[in-house]
Amino acid sequence: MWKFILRRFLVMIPQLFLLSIIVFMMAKAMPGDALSGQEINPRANPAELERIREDLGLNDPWYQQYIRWASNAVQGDFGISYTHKTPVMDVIEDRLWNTVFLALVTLIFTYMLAIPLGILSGRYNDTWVDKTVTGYSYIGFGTPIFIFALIMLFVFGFALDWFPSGGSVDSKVDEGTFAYVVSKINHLILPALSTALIATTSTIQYLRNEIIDNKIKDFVRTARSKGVPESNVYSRHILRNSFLPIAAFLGYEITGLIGGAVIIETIFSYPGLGQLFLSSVSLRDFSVVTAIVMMTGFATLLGTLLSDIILSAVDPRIRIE
Amino acid sequence: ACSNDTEKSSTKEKKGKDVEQVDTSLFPTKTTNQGEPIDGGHLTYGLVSDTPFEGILNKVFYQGDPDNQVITFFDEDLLDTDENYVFTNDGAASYEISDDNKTVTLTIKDNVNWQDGKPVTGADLEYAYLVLGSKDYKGVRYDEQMALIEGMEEYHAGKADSISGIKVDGKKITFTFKKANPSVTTGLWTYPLHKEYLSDVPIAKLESSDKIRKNPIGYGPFKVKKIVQGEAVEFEAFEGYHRGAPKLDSVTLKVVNPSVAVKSLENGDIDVASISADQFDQAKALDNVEILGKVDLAYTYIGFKFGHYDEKKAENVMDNPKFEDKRLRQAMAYAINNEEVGEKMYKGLRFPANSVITPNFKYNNKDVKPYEYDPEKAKKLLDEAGYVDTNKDGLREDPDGKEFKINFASMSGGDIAEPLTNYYIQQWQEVGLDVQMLDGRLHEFNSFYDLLKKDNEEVDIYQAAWGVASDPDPSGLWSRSAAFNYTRWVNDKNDELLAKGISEEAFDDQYRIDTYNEWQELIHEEVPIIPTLFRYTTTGVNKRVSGYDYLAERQYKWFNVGVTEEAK
Amino acid sequence: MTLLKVDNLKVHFPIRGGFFRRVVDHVKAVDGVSFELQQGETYGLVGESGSGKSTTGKAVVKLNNVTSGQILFEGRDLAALSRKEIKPFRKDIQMIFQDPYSSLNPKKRVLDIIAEPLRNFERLSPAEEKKIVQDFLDKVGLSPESIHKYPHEFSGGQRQRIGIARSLTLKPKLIIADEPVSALDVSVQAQVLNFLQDLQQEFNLTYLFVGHDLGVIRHMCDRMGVMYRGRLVEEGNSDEIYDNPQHIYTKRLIAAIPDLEPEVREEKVQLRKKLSAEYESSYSTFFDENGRAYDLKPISSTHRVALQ
Amino acid sequence: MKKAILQIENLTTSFRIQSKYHAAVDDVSFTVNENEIVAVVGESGCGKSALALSIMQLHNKQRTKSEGTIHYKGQNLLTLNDTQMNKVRGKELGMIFQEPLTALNPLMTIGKQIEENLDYHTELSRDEKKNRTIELLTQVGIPYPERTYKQYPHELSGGMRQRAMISIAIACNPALVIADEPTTALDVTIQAQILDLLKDIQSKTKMGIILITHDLSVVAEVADRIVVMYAGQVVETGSVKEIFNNPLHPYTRSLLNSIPSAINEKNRLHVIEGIVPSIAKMDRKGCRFQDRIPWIPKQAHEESPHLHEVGQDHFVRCTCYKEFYFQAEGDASTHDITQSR
Amino acid sequence: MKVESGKIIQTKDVSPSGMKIIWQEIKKDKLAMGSLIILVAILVFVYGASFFMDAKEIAKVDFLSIYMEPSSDYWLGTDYGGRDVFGQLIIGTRNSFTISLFITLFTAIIGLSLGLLAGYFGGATDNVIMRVIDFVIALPQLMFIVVVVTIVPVFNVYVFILIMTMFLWTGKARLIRSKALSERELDYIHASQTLGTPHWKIILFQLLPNVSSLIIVNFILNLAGNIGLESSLTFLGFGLPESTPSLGTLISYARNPDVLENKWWIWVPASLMILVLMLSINFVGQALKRAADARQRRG
Ligand SMILES: Nc1ncnc2c1ncn2[C@@H]1O[C@H](COP(=O)(O)OP(=O)(O)OP(=O)(O)O)[C@@H](O)[C@H]1O
Ligand SMILES: Nc1ncnc2c1ncn2[C@@H]1O[C@H](COP(=O)(O)OP(=O)(O)OP(=O)(O)O)[C@@H](O)[C@H]1O
Ligand SMILES: [Mg+2]
Ligand SMILES: [Mg+2]
Repeated sequence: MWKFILRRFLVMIPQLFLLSIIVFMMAKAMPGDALSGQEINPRANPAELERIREDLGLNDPWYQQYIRWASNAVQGDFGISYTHKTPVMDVIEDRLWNTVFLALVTLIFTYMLAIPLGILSGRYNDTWVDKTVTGYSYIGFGTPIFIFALIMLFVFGFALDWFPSGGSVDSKVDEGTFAYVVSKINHLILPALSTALIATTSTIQYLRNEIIDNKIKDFVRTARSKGVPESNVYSRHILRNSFLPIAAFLGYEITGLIGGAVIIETIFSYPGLGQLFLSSVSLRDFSVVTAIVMMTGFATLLGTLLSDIILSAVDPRIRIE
Repeated sequence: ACSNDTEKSSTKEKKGKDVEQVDTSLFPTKTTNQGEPIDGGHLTYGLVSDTPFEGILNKVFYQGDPDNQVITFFDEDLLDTDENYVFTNDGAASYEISDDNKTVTLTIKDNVNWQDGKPVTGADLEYAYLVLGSKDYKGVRYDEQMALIEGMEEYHAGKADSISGIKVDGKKITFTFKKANPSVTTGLWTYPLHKEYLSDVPIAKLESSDKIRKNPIGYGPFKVKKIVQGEAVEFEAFEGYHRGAPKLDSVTLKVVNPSVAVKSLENGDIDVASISADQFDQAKALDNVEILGKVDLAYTYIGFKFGHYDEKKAENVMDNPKFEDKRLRQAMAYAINNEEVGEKMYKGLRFPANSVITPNFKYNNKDVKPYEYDPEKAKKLLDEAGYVDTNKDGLREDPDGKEFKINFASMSGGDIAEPLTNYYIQQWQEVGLDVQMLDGRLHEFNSFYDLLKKDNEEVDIYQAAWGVASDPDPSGLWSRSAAFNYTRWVNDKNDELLAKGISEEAFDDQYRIDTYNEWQELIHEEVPIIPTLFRYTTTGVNKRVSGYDYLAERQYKWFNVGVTEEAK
Repeated sequence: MTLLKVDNLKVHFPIRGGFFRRVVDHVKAVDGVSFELQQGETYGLVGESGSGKSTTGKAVVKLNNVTSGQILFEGRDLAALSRKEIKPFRKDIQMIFQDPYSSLNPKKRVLDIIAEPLRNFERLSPAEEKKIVQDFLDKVGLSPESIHKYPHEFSGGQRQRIGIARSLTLKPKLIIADEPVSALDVSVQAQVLNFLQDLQQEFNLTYLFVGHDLGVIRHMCDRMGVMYRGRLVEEGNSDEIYDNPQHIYTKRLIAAIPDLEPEVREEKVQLRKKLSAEYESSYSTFFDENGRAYDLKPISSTHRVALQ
Repeated sequence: MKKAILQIENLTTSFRIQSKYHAAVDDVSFTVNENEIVAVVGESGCGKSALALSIMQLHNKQRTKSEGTIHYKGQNLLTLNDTQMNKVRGKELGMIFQEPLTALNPLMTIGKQIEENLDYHTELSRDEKKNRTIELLTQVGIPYPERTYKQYPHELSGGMRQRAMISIAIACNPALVIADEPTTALDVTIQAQILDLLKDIQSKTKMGIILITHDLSVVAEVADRIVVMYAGQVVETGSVKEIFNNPLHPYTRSLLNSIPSAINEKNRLHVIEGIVPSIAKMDRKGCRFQDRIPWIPKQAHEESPHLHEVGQDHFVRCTCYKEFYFQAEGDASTHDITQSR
Repeated sequence: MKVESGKIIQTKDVSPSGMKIIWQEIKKDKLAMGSLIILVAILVFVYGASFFMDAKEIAKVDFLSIYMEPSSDYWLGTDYGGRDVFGQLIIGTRNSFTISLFITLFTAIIGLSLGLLAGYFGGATDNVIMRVIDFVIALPQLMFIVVVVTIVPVFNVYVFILIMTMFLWTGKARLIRSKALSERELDYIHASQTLGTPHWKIILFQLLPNVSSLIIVNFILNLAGNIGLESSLTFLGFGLPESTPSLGTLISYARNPDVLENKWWIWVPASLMILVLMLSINFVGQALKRAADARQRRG
């Protein structure tokens, strides 16, 4: 098991290396740089801008910049953000946690919805319950998330005013207090719920199909032949097997949420990684852009690893030595 | 993330003169609420931005405008400006200019103290210069005017440890310039750094230090109490403020997304927030909010590409003959209807520009009229210039009978950008000019300026905007050597007038006004660019707020602002 | 005449593991098997599941890579030939597969299925091709109209016959039949077995018949080899092996065959019990310390047994 | 007279296919006695599994309909509701399935799957259950029961899995075990072991066994009585000796003749023409086997074939057996083993 | 020598050929049938109408008619540029569908080729292809797309299709690979190998037809999924230029709260169009899926 994990980490190294080169080259290929924004400021002195560029090494060929960057990056130093004037890791840290919390809460909501609905729909397939749930999941499938989120924001954030309409925490509460935690959660609910209500639909469908597939399996018949009551046939046999692929997707799901937070964070002005990424792209804050992409890439790799570990933990047939 | 200096402006002086297009009465600039501010009042300021603020809370270092909006609550410049944006002696310091116009002396008032109780001294301002000129300084605020201070260039080059042209004596500080420049009365850097507080941090580390980012100390009306990084700031009144205790007890600043700013105003979640054109109609309809407006220090224009920038000689070279004929340029100016663009697209928040100096400046030449929409005249000019449709495809060929295609580059951003661009193209096509959008799409900000800066040959004409500084001198954008002169237009007369505008004689205001009037006439006649639109900026203020003045610098004079009732 | 001579054939499959997915071990699926096939005879390979029967068969048609050993077909060593060089031999050696359902491409019509080998080796006009295919269909007892049908339109036995027709088109000399009837119902099984016998006579075919049903093997084969864990433990004429098994494994195998006579069943149960005990006690006389069967030793001119 | 455990009378089980019901088990009656193995034989698709599942009431209720009676200990199983049936299943009736790999839950240890049976039918404590499970594993001949208790199905060989399956079926000492092709997926050696094991267990517990198979030699090995099914119907039934020595129905005779065995060695095997009709397409009038013996004149068949008693406890459907003969075919004529004895 | 009469006996699951099964399955499923009718109607109308429409005319900015409510002149009102929303909806639907079609097509081609190669040959080929897939999957897609969009100088429908294809082929490749992997263990492939058929022929003529039903089903379901694809990018400001109207463009006008709240005619029809298209394609796809899988067939 540990060997397996270690090996996977070793395999990640070349992947990350390749990723970093691609990311770096792409970042450099974007027109303009962090100082371009100053070029429409008539008071800025072009010669001075050139001097700063030279100082920051922005005029060097990309591979020199890359080597410089990479040698620092392996030591955990992703450089200084030009727009934020502070080490990239500091900039990312707060945002990262916000995004991770958002992803986690979204995940919880997603499963809270998907599991009961998927079970109902799979167990009583082709009944009106199933049809309702399936109908919902089809509509979710066809609804662009941002429209839905905007509507949620306007209904619950403004019209009903149940939830805050932006930010990650109320500025009046103090860190470390209970009120702070409550406020954080309060800010998470609306974006998380909006994502979950849409994102859950695929999980529901998946679970439903799994259950329908599993309930005609031979071992279920065996269980029935033992006289296991129907409810236990479900809880002990069908559901456990149906959850397998979903559990295995957990890792991917988390990273998917982190990588895909861009839209929801933009709509809910939620200061997370996605939003930071977008603004860093438009401000050409390369150090931040590369760091975020590298981190999400790494997270994805971790997610796949996590998925594999979870799968091997829940499925005895897949054993990781 | 640009033009920090565009905010300073004034419109008053236009009153007496011809203001037929510029109706400043379109919007009030002050809150109408005359009520007595309540004690312990609290105000929520909406910082309208689609990204969090970066949190570099110092004018020397900050980069994006959101940070600047935060700074103005707790810090300020030493010199105030009048409606003509010229320095006055009403602020935290007074100033004097020597007879030879080369020396400026600032005297900081006695009651001006940092929020930790320490007095603000000349050494603090000197320290700001020492930081700005230092080679460890990575910001962009070291400008040409600073370089005019004696000894500054030496210091900047690392050849000197101090700046010989700056002398400090307690609360007094003197700047000596190598040559007299009228811009000194408008453009001098007067923002001090708390030397005692900050000097133990190396200059290279200042911008990332907690002293700037988390616990900034200013001498403005409010103290920073708490910062939620990027999202919100809690301020409390600074009782020792030099103009007297502020009328509010506390202020919350929080970032609101542009798309929900109006909604938040309506809800009363925030009291003050700027309003963009696309939400103007919605904001106007709110009855708990009044809308203040002013003319912005910026203009939009359509530029023609005349050549390229020669980096080695640091000079613009006019070597592209495509738009040589000024009748062609004039025709293109006549062909577009900016009146309608301002009215319809921008809901009256923009109006045709007559010049490249904004109308809230006294230097704006009111006698110059915008090119009015006149397609017939445009066609006539084109016919005269030889651009006629020889192959009857509905589009004009150039005088040699060859196809004449014009690539139009335009920048993305905001909903209106694309239809506006299309609209211009349509109108040019109506007079027979084959104008196409470059690459078929709008270009994102960075890409766009990359195209301009590198004089991409594909670009024939482009639409852009300049925010203008409080200093009226247009050399930075128009001179033969200016790298920002993206049209690469050079003209001897232009060079001569620009030099006159910052000569010693220009300390005489009327001389300067006359010079710039003449310059504007030149630009109008030559049309190296077509100035298209001036703009209003508007802000929504809850009706419970009193004492808020949206004009110019006073937009940020928060000490005077109060609320007359509790928030709902 | 010896048609096929398999000499000390080994097929090992790598097991990967460890840090860099290196090969840490091998499954010795076939581990030193030697036998000969005479022209026109049917040679059977029996043994329990996983004993390496199919692997041996597949090695002969080059579906598996041979680790070591020789496969001499008419004197040429197939094991040493590359995939390209083997092509001419493809005509001579054909295979019939176990599963009549998966061995026919469900998306192809019968014509295309049977003509596939023809198209690879001969340039024929569509009419000639059709004629040949219909001839063979006739031979295997299917109507000529069948060429336009799809495999799913046939029953299991009919499908198996289509597979056989396909393998016959090139007029092969040797046919490897890997459990050709074990997926079929008894009634259908009979049909296919009869048929294989008929064809053998008509075309003078040689069969390498792989199977685990000893009844079927005995019915079909002249000679047979018993495989156990990748090795042959006994080889000889079918009758010799059935009537006079020498190796303990063979004995157990034969005792396990259910009999159609209910009267003798008690005896058989007892026999099995006895053999099982014998197996435990005499293990070391039949297997070395690694559990590997010894090399074959002749005990008569035709009968060889793996003994110490 | 032996004690009857299960009495099936006129059982008809129909499946709904495109809104119509078609019988897969058609008017089947037979009895299973204590300490007796009744073998149900027939080709694939004859309705053997459908019969087994009807007894266990494991069909999907929405799509199947069962009529007739299945008497077990004085109650008609067909009238029981799910809860009542759950008390019977596992406890009184055990079932062994064909594919031991798919019939075992891949995520549960063998031990847990056996214990589950005890969970619902006994009051044993945790430890007692474990002990009983290990005892069962030992009983079915698993060499390391303690270890196997903790193993998952995929870690066992096919034979071991089938043994585990058997221990599930016999965990509560059921009166009747239904084994649906328990050895088809196994090697001959393992098959023999499993069959011996079943007999062995039976000799101790006196349970009745319904053994479903298509392999007549397996039947000859273990069964006491035979029920030959064709197209959902019982076509012949009788004791093993009777059927093997005096098979009458053309179907039974054909089956016996198609098996390669020591007796008909090297002879041509008999081939039954055609296939079992599918339940939806079947012609339910007349003798269902007549299409497969076309050389027998139509008149030989009954119009609505009944089971005729032809010997002690020996029943044959239809009268066609009287006229039946094997068709001589070409050169090598079929050697009819059924007549040779 | 005849062993048995030539009579062909039909097996129990008599199944007619591909198209027939599909058609029967769709006929049996009212939802799928309805969906198919709606889908065909929409597509015929949209492609037909857009043929007669002047795209230039629709993209023409007209200040006299900004934000007009639906009327007989403008069936679905106008947007802030005074452009006819109905016209944009027609052209937008056409564009969005075409884009989706091509993205699906290209990803299918790439996924199919690589998946078949990896699955058929296994071993080192499989390993290399799988590593590439692993790598592409590990890329944070949305972020990469955003960066790529800012890099490319010319951004139009073709480039957009290309960029999306770059990231979306992996799922298909994996799907095909696993199917091919299991398929190649089947004896008909072995048979072809022993019959001397070259690899490329086996892949093209034996393997491909057998993964085709999977591909078709996946193709249809992806086609549905990809219709909404461009809308979220447009929302983020990285979508197609407005001069190529798409459903995403129309929907993302709702970013402006004024439009969202008060100008439903701009974004609601486009949203509904996406919903209807996605659902109807999806329903047809589900029916195909059942047709492809005998176990699930309703017939
Ligand atoms: N491609 C392969 N990779 C690894 N191991 C293999 C491979 N093919 C076969 N084996 C192993 O080789 C051994 C022999 O397999 P083979 O298929 O020849 O057995 P068999 O005697 O034909 O059994 P069966 O009666 O089940 O068909 C088995 O242990 C099997 O697991
Ligand atoms: N759930 C079902 N729905 C519809 N038809 C069914 C169902 N189960 C079985 N059948 C049909 O009923 C008939 C009898 O099937 P059954 O499974 O009982 O056969 P069997 O004798 O057990 O065959 P095998 O030896 O293949 O297991 C077959 O024609 C089959 O197609
Ligand atoms: Mg095999
Ligand atoms: Mg069955």
